[in-house]
Amino acid sequence: MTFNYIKDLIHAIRSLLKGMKITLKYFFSPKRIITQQYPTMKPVLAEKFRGEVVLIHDEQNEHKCTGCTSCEIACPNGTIKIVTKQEVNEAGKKKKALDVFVYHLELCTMCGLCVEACPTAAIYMKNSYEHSTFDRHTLLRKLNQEGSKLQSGIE
Amino acid sequence: MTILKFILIPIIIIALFSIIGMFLVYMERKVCAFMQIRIGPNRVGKFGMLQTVADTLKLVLKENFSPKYIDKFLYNLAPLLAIIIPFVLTIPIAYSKSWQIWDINIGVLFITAFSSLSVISILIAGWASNNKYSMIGALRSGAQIISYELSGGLAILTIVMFSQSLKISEIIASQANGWWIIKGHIPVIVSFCIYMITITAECNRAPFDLTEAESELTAGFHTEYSGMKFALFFLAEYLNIFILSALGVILYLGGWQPFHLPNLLEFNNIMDFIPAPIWFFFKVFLIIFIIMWFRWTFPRLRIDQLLKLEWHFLLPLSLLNLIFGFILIMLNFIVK
Amino acid sequence: MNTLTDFLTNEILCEKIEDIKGNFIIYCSPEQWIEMMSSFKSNKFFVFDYMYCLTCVDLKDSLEMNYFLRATSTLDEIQIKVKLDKSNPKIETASLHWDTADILEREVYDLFGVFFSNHPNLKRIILPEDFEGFPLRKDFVDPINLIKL
Amino acid sequence: MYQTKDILLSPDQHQDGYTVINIGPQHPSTHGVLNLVVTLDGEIIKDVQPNLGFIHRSIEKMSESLSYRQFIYVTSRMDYLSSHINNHACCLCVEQGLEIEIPKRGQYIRMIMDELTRVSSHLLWWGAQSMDLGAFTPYFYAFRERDMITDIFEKNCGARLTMNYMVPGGVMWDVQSDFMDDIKKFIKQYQSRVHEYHDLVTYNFIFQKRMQHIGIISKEDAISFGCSGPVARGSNFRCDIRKSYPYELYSSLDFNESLETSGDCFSRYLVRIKEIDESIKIIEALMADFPEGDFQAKTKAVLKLPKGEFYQKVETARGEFGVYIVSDGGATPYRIKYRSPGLSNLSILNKISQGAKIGDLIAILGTLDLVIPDIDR
Amino acid sequence: MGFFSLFLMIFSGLLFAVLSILVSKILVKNSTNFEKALPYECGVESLGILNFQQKIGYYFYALIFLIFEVELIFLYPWAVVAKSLGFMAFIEIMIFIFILFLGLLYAHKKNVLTWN
Repeated sequence: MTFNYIKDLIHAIRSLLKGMKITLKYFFSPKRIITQQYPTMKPVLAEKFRGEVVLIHDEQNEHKCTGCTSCEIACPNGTIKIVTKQEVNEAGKKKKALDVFVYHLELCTMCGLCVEACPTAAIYMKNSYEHSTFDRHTLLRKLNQEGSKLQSGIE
Repeated sequence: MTILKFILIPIIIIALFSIIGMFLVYMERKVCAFMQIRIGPNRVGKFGMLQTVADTLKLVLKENFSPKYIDKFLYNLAPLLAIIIPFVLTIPIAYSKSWQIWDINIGVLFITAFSSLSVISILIAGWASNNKYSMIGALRSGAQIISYELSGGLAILTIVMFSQSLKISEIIASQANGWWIIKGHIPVIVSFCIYMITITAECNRAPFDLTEAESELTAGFHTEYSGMKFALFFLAEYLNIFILSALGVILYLGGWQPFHLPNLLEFNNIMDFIPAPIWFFFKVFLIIFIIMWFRWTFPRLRIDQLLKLEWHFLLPLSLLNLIFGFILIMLNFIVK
Repeated sequence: MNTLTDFLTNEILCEKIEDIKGNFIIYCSPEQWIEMMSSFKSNKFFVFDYMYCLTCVDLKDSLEMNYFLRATSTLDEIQIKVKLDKSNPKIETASLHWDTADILEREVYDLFGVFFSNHPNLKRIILPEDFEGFPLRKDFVDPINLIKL
Repeated sequence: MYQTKDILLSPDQHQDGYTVINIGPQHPSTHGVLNLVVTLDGEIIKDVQPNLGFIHRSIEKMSESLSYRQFIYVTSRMDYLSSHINNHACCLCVEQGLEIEIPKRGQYIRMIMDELTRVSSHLLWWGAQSMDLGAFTPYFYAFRERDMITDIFEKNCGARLTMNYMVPGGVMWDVQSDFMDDIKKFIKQYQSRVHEYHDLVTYNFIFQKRMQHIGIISKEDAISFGCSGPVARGSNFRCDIRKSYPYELYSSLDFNESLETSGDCFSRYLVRIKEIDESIKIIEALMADFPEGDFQAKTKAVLKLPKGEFYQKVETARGEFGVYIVSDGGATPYRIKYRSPGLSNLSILNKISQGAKIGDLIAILGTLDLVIPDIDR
Repeated sequence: MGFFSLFLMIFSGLLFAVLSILVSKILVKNSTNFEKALPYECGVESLGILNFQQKIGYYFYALIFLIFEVELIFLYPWAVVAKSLGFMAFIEIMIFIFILFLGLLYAHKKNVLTWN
């Protein structure tokens, strides 16, 4: 019994000292510090990171959205609302076209299903992350830029 | 002259304690940060030095709130009691040869006696808060602190026996030819280990922080305290650590005396060049570092394990240690 | 008594047994379910001692309790369906045979309003005490949190 | 003095000397908004009654109004620490109804992601468990390693926690080119540091004393209470779905089911530690013959399951997760039931914590590894 | 300094505490409501009585502590003069410690020292 008592004691002290060795090792090696100084050192997020939905515009201010509303249907929580208008093209034919691409960032859960559903790859999810604001109404966005047009050749 | 003294000493002590309290909080945060591979406070001031000042300001500016269903008198009394104790305990501490308020002839006994009062403030706080977590925390601390008092007292007794005095100045003087810990007597080393464990428990520090036990009782006995009253508890905890570590330095590490090696006159002269208070504070913070090191390494003990450690291990061990030390004295092994 | 099929057809008193790709679905009435429970636990070869799922389905005209049982020794699985009257859904508790049914039945009681007789602790578990209605039933309409998309 | 309401108290709780105390919902060690009504005799626990529903979002009802593609994303929000595996179960269930063959590469990616999720979940648990017991430092060490996995997820799946990477038919997109290197880097780093973890926590005397002989679950209880995952495997109950009902390619893989016999908190701890090693073994085996080819099978734009019932179970980090879909042939499921491991594991808490102390309750609660959204759903 | 320092320190401690509380009282406005004034119990209303009775276990520890603390106080004067008193005093103090040690053993046998 006495033997076990002492054996236990020695084992206990050894195990505790081992743990103390590790914390001391980290205490004296500041190189291992992993803290990222967030506001001063902004992290670079991965390309694929889903931050917000963005409608791609090229240099001629043209986008690829035909207003087919498949992203609106694919969205689980009504984040996207597409308003269409009737447009007359050069041939004189009437055609449905995008008027306003409404995007509720405050409802978005970043699931990426809209991007999957888009047949023309008009939208993608940007890797931005600083979305917090004091007023939730600023999160309601219109994604198509002023005066933007549909790229030619996209049906 | 004496009147000036009576005005100066409180001011000096209040200033010293405020600075020590703030520095200890800063030190704790930095120590734990480095052990946890973090940086710790680094925004306010250079290396975050002013972080604790900012925190104190925040605590002062916090609402002085007290809940409704409390015992008003006791609730307000507890933090006052908690903060008075370290102030009283500082009386016999010798920061340097002459920097001592009162070299009372029972200095060590004085500290052990008054430090045990801290449990009363915790019990009052826990009872007056009218909160279950506080109550459980307070009762735990009651069992814990009084238990660890015993082995702490016995550990101190070993040194008292060796230096044959209770007077702080004489205990320090007995170490003029070498600190007790360096003289290498086995009873002293054992009693130093017991003393380290005991002050960790007496100050309610992890792994013995059952009174607070964040993951069990949310905040333990000070659950219902906020603002400045909480700050007083917080400060008192750190000041208690400081005082008890200072006592440890006085007992085992030669107080304010510089580090000397025998037969190395050159080295000893260089050591003497460093002022005594710096030596004292350096040693105190070394001990405090060890206590912090405990906290950020070990998990918390359970209440029964805590009491078992005291009553089944530390108390018999310290009693035996005392007897062993006395036998050594009797056989004249101790070089006086 | 060698195969599960034999066991089920001979020992178990029920309305219908379906075999869909090795998954046995047993249809029975609430009365038969009481007898069935003890025979699942007490027989020698197929001890269905592990209830891995318990749920209810609202079939518009009736409620259907679904018990998913597994025999941990042979890894056989069966599913038992018990039809309940929607106006007064009441069934014998399974918590005396499978302890896990205790908490699962409380959930069903809370969300479907099925009453489990002889349940040791049939109290609400998820919804507040004063909540009215049974949210997982098909005819439930929540006037407060209704979001129309 | 203030007297509180006596609602919810049974007569025996009023007995002299008994204290009724709420642990949770605003408590550091319930890991979420779980409320436990604990009856105490001094420090000894007499009774624990869980009180759920603080974050009940009725995901089952929500899923009924979502299409078969959409409802998968909701499941990442249930057990958010094994969101990949939850998504996987839903995808498998839908695929079972549609009878789609998934390309090899898709299956491999799915399984690697599953195992990475398991490792990351167990690492987080390891840190949180030490924190519950009062040691704060291991938490940060665990997060350092876990962050490498979440970085892999972020790079390849587009999110760090709620992935929604798996879709019916495979995965959403292909993995990045440095996928393999990242995982190899993680495994190398983890294996070089794991001995520190053991020195700091596993072999620590105080830690062992806090965990051993506490909250003992017998094998019979584990079966009867429907426990699964590491909680049940700590009691020597073979319940690994990957072994007993293999899905995907688990039947062709060589790995051990980690088992412990004593059934106390420490054995549950050891099971999880072993499981990390097993998962790494699986990942290494999968990476050795990672196939080229398609990552997603062709599916229709609108998925419609045939009329009938489908049940699919997988092994998450917490235990057996099941999806039960009742389909009426429409575009949305008629009824969905999620069998969450947490609810069954929670139900045993009252039984095993009786007679323990408050500190033990925290340790037991920790080793049950509850994720509250998974219980409430 | 003498005993006066004791009162001086008590006074300065009080001064420090009262001053800091006063400053915060002056600077900060108080507000309260019913919910805020309730005792904290993890965010839900507390159940049952609050100033409950506690176990006798704590009381036992206090009793044993008292005995040993008295012993400790007796040991202090002995320890100071231990060397000069010599061997006889040591024997006497040994008997003293031994009797108390028996008390500890008795308490241990009675399972007072194990928490249950």
